[in-house]
Amino acid sequence: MHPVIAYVIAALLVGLGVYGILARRNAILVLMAVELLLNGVNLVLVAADTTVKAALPATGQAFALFVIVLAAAEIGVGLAIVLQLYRMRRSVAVDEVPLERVP
Amino acid sequence: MNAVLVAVLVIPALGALASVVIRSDRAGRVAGTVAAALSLVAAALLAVDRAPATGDRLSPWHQVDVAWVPAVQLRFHVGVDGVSYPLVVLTALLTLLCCLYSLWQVPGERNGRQLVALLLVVEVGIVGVFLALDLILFFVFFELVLLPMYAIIAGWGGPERRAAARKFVLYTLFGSVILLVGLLVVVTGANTADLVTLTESSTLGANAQRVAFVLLAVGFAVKSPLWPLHTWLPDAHTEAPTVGSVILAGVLLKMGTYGLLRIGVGVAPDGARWASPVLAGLAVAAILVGGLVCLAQTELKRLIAYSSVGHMGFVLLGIATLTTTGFQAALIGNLAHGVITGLLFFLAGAIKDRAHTGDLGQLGGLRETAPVLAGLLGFAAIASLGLPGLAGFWGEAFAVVAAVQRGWPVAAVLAALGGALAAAYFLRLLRRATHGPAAPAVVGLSPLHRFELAAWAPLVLLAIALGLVPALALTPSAHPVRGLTAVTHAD
Amino acid sequence: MNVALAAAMPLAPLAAALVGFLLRSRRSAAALAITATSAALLAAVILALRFDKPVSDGYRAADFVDLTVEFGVRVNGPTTLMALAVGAVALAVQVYSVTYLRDDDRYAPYAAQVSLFTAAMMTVVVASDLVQLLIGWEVMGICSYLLIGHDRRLPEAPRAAVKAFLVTRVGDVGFLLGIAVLGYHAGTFRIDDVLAHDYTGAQLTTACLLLLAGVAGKSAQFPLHTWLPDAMAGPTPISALIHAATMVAAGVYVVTQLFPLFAQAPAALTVLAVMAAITMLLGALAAMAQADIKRVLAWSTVSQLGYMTGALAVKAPGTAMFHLLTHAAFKALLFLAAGAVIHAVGSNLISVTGGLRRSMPATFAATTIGLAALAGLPPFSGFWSKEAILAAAMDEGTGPGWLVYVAGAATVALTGWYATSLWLQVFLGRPRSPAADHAHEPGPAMRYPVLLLAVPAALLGFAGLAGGFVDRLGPGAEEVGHLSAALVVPLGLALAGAAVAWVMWRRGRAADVPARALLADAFHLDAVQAAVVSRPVSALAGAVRRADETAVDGAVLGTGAAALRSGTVLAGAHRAALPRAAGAALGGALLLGLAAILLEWVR
Amino acid sequence: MRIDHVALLPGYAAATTAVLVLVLDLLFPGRRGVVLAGAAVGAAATAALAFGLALSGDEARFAFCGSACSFTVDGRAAALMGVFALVTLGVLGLSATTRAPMGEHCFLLACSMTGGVVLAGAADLITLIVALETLTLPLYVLVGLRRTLVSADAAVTFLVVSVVATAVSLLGAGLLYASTGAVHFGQMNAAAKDPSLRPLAVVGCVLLLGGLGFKVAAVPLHAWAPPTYDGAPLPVAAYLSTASKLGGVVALVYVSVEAVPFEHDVAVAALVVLALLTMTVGNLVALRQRRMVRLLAWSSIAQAGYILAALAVPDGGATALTYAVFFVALELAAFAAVVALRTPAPVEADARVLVPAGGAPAVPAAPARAPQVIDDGGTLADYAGAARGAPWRSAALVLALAGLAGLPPGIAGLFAKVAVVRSLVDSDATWLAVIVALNAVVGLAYYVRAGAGLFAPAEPGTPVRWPRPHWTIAVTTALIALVALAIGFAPQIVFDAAAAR
Repeated sequence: MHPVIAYVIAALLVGLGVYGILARRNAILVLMAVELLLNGVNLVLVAADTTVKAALPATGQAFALFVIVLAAAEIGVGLAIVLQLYRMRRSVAVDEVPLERVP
Repeated sequence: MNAVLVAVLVIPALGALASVVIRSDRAGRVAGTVAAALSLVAAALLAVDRAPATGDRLSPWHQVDVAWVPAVQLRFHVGVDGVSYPLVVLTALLTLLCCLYSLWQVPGERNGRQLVALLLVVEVGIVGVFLALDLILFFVFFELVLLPMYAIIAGWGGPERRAAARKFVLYTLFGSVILLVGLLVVVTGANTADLVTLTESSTLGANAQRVAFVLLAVGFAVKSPLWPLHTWLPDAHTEAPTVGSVILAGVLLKMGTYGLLRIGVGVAPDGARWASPVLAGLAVAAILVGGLVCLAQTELKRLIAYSSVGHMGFVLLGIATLTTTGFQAALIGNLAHGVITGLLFFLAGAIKDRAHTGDLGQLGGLRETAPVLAGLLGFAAIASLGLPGLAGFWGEAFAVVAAVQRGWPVAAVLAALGGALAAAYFLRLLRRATHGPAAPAVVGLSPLHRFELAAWAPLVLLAIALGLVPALALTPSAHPVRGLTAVTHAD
Repeated sequence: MNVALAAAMPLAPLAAALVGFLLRSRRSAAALAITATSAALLAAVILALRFDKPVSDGYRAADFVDLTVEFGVRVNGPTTLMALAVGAVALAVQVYSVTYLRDDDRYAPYAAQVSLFTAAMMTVVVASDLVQLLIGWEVMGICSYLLIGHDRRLPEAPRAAVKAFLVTRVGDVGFLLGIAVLGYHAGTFRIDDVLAHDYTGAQLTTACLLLLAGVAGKSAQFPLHTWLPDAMAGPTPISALIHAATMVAAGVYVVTQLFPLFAQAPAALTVLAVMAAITMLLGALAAMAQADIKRVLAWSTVSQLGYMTGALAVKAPGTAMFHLLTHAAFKALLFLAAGAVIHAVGSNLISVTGGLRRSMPATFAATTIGLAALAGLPPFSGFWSKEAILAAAMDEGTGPGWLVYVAGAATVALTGWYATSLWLQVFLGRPRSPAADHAHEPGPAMRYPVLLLAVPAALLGFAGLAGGFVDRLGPGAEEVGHLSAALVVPLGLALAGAAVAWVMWRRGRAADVPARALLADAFHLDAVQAAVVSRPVSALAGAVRRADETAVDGAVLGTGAAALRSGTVLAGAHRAALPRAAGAALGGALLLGLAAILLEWVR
Repeated sequence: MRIDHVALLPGYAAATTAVLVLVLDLLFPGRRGVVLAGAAVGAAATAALAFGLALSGDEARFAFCGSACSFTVDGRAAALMGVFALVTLGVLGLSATTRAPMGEHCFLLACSMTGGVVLAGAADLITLIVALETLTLPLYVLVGLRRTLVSADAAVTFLVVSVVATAVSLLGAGLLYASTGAVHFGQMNAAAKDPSLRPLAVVGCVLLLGGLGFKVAAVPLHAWAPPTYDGAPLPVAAYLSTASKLGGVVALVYVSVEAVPFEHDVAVAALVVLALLTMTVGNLVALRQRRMVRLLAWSSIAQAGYILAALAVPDGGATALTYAVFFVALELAAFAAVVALRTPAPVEADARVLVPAGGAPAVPAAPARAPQVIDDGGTLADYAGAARGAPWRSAALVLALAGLAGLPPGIAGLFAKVAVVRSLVDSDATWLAVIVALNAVVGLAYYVRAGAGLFAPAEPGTPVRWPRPHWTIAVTTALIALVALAIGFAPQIVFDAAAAR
């Protein structure tokens, strides 16, 4: 399989992620969009191992593993916090979360 | 002797600490005043057993030189010479007088020991500026003055004090940050911050000197203040408490002119020569604008504040001529303005405190109800308009002479006319305030308190002494001034 | 010894002044002032007697590195005479004032101010350095300001005081610049060195013209004469001291001291001649139309000062010095006598006097002598000095010489007229008011100074016959004491003027002069001055103040306001919901990336 | 695989602290003091080890080395570890009265500290990013620990923006790896030879820097900071604005100076843009703030701008770190003073003297401040009368504010400013220096306003003598203020540490 395919798919995933982050109003969906973006990154890392002359072999794959762990942690904590938000607001729409309360 | 040099800085600092820590207000004020007196003694002592002149441009009588922050080339390098000595003594004296005055009266009966403490901190800063022989150290002391002065105005000032203090602190900080950039241009360019080295042998390129001098000049011009960067001054003076105005006009402004002479001209002589015509033009503008505004001014303290703009114009004109005559005139002009304007603000404060108005329209006939006060006001006004025989004369007349010497006849004529304007507005002030029938505002004024007279007498005497014996101020500075012009004409 | 004496003349009154400002009791103040002034006079007398050759000595007072100022004394012939005159008049005034200000609670500062004035004048007389001279010069000005403003009952007094100081101060701008030019080129301000230094013609002309501005201010020469008549608001003794005998003469005196410079600057002398001619005529004409005794005398002073400057203009400084001295004597006499009259009738107006000859014989006699001297009638002092000036002008012969001569001659006639007219109206005829009816001589302290001054006023002219005295007057005194046939012209004119005055008085029309209003207001020069200088300046001041507050300060405040406004706008942009934050973060980062790619492609 | 465990000691200590806190919380349920003390001891030990390491000798120590090392501890890194630990210690000291469950609070803080300690030693991108995440992740929870709408909102804001920024920086890191084939700092700039891949590397570098800009709240990745600081409990806000920001600065320095200097011209362009936006927007918006914590938040954004400006010039890394350390000290002092002024005493019914309408002190009355409203920063107006009611705490706050404004008596701040302007002037970026200077003037405007608020007359009805804070808070505040004052007089230590390699 030619690495370009991988890169193109990665680009698509990243693009999807960006779109999702910008377009979605539901906190859960925003987090999922971030996941998509991160998966795009993972794809880049793994594909890079085949295209670039790495100083250490398979660094990209190792990096990808770390990224997966990070993503998992973020989602875990993230869901907990979204749940908290839901408890308080009875809603998880991010555009109801103000940046500044106008007294 | 070097111990004394440090003591001049340390004693007021300790005094400030003491007057804050001591619980009783009265005791705190007394402690502060004692510290001020001691620091005056120490400052006076600096004149004894001077070191022989080493350099031909800047050779301190005494100096202390300790490394502090090598990373920014900051050394704790302080020293005193003929240029700075009179200013140091004047600072210590005025601070002492203000503390004495505060022993007797604090505006609005607000906490007096804190006021005294702030006065002493300001003294540390100003004296430090005059003593510093390291550019970064100079800047540190320069900044040290800012917040305490803000606090004095904002804490003990008149009705509009907050706005005035705000304007003061922001405007002068603007000046000093520009100054900082200028100083660092010098420091990075010459790779040293030591004033002695820089003055003795300036390794700055011509271009760097021009950039540096412009930045330095702007920075100092705000402090001096030089027209058109002066507008913080009237508000600050009008709202500041009496002691605040006295310190502000008496010595704080001098940091600008001193810095311009000592650092601007000292380390960037080529830049100074390049920029001097512009500086002179602005100085003359300051003289004329100051005079004309005073002529149309109706508020006592504002009038005196604007007169300061005019007087500092004379000082800056003297510096701009880059002649020994001009420098000497600038130095004695600095002192004279400090003494006379200090006295004027004391008197203006006394009048405003009693009559509860500074409006010349409501004052009048003061000599009918308070002859002594009126007489002193007359004396101060006459001294301030540069009457020969009193302190003010030498600085202004010889700034004009220096302008003639430099070959700037127009500047000389305009400056001299500015002197005539000064006479016009001060006589107008006297005619409005002291002559004629007594206005209701000045009826039944409380008599002068002995603390007031004690605070004023030294200034009166100094104004006369400097007028009749100008050598007091001129002799010590003759040697360094000769050196400075040697720098500006070196090529 | 001579140096010490010369130094004592200014220092004694100065000490008295500094102490006197602290005194309260009038008795001690009077004692102090009179003692100090007598000391000064005594020193002057001894100096005049001991004087043999010019001396000069001083110490370096101010070091401006390439310029230095010295304080010292410089004694020569004119100095001794001037010192005598100043000392004598000052003492007379101090004594006279004790009575004249009997019921004035601010006598003590008054006496101190007079002492300070005496010290300042003495400084001018003996100064060895131009800057030192300037000090005395301006201190006199401020004293005159203080003393004119002394009388609190006169509403116009403060205004007159301010005017006097400001007009002279404007002149002093020129004086200072002139000194600066002289000192800068000579490298010193010592008068001897300045006189020794040889300047280029241009430098000298510039310097002398600038100095003339100061001289015109102090000596009330056209166009800076306007302050002198108003200065009569001061107490009469002050008018006698400052505005007749001494301060106004200082300008003339300084020119005589610096005359070697002026002699080489013909342009300056021509200007001086024109000034002099205008001044003497203007003064005399104005004097004719005044209704106030003191204003008559004031204008006559202006005109007489014109004679002195005229003498300088024709290169006869010694003669000018001579007229200065005689004028000092008879004008001081006239003012003090006028003071006695005013004291007696309680008003300055001529119209309320009349027939005082019987009630005030001593004053009458003294005034007669004084007016005769003023009119230049022999044998009184004024005759000799005026005669010498006109002779000198005639000998000069050139344009300026003739100008001075013609103006001088015409003025002699006018002077004769108004002197006679004043004399007749005040002392002869019958009292024109109850006050004049019950007038009586003043007390001895006021009477004796008048009588004492009458002696020099009458006889000083004969001193011109004594060679030693003439030498003292300095160069250009050749004409002094030599009478020639030419004197018939001015004498005739003076008598003619007197005769006309007598005729008009007999017809009871002594007061109505042609174009009275115009003359009384001295050709409206005050109004001109106000329109040309005062009003424009104050208008400009108002404009500058507004500009400074709106434009300069407005710019500062505007900057602050702008910062706050942009802060508000930006803060508003942050009053939004979470997505905007996320979007901004993502968008910002991606934009940076995009920009980076573009940058890369650009290179 | 060579591993120098001495180099890892501080990291071990930090991690152990976390475990210790967990255990203590299990063994002594509900004993807040014990847990807090345990955490503090752990943090102190970490700091001690780190500084011991810093002083132990000037040659660097390495761990996890193959062809290159993933973990390097030189003098600077060790000192930074110490700073992280000390900041954590300080925040722990301020947490005595926090309303969050103490066990979780301390545990999460310890975890975050571990992240910081490791970050300081990171020598490759993976370690760097993982450490940074370890520093950040616990903070989401810390912000949201209180069960209030405000803090939930704050937590979500923080979370969303943070994950986005992380994703961006990971993308950048990925692209960098794809273009250079290396993740170790040393090797990356050695490896970047292939010109055809250069654009990719540049984009990767810029994206990475942008993502990291989030941590220092650089505009436009800043909008999370004010609401998060304001919604978080005060001690957590303090931690966010100090440790977390320091972490961002460290990461930025490592990446822009160590990892990818070959991209410097582009990195400079990006950083200069970020710096200008950040300082200007931060200062201008701060002018309009009415709430103390928001004001501090915006001011800390502006301060980040100065740091970025320093980073933009060659070898500005040391200056940036120096400035960051001075800033951390002063900012922590400011927050400490705010905590000390705002936290209520464990309600003792002490005689509170109230200010009656007249103005003069009068008879005792009921407490005026209700405890539940009190553990946020409040508005500037709430501080009126503090100077009379709590002079020492006010003095500390004034000192900190003055320092942040770069003026004496907070000389530390003055030297920080001097250092930044100096390095800018030194590399002929005088125009940037002037802009920084002018921004400092704008900055003073609001610092003065905040400071002057303390001296405003107290409105009637508030206690003349302010409630005493918990003793640990008082002690901590005093110590922090003293440190902030002291490093002003001996700043050379910081300069040396920042330059030590």
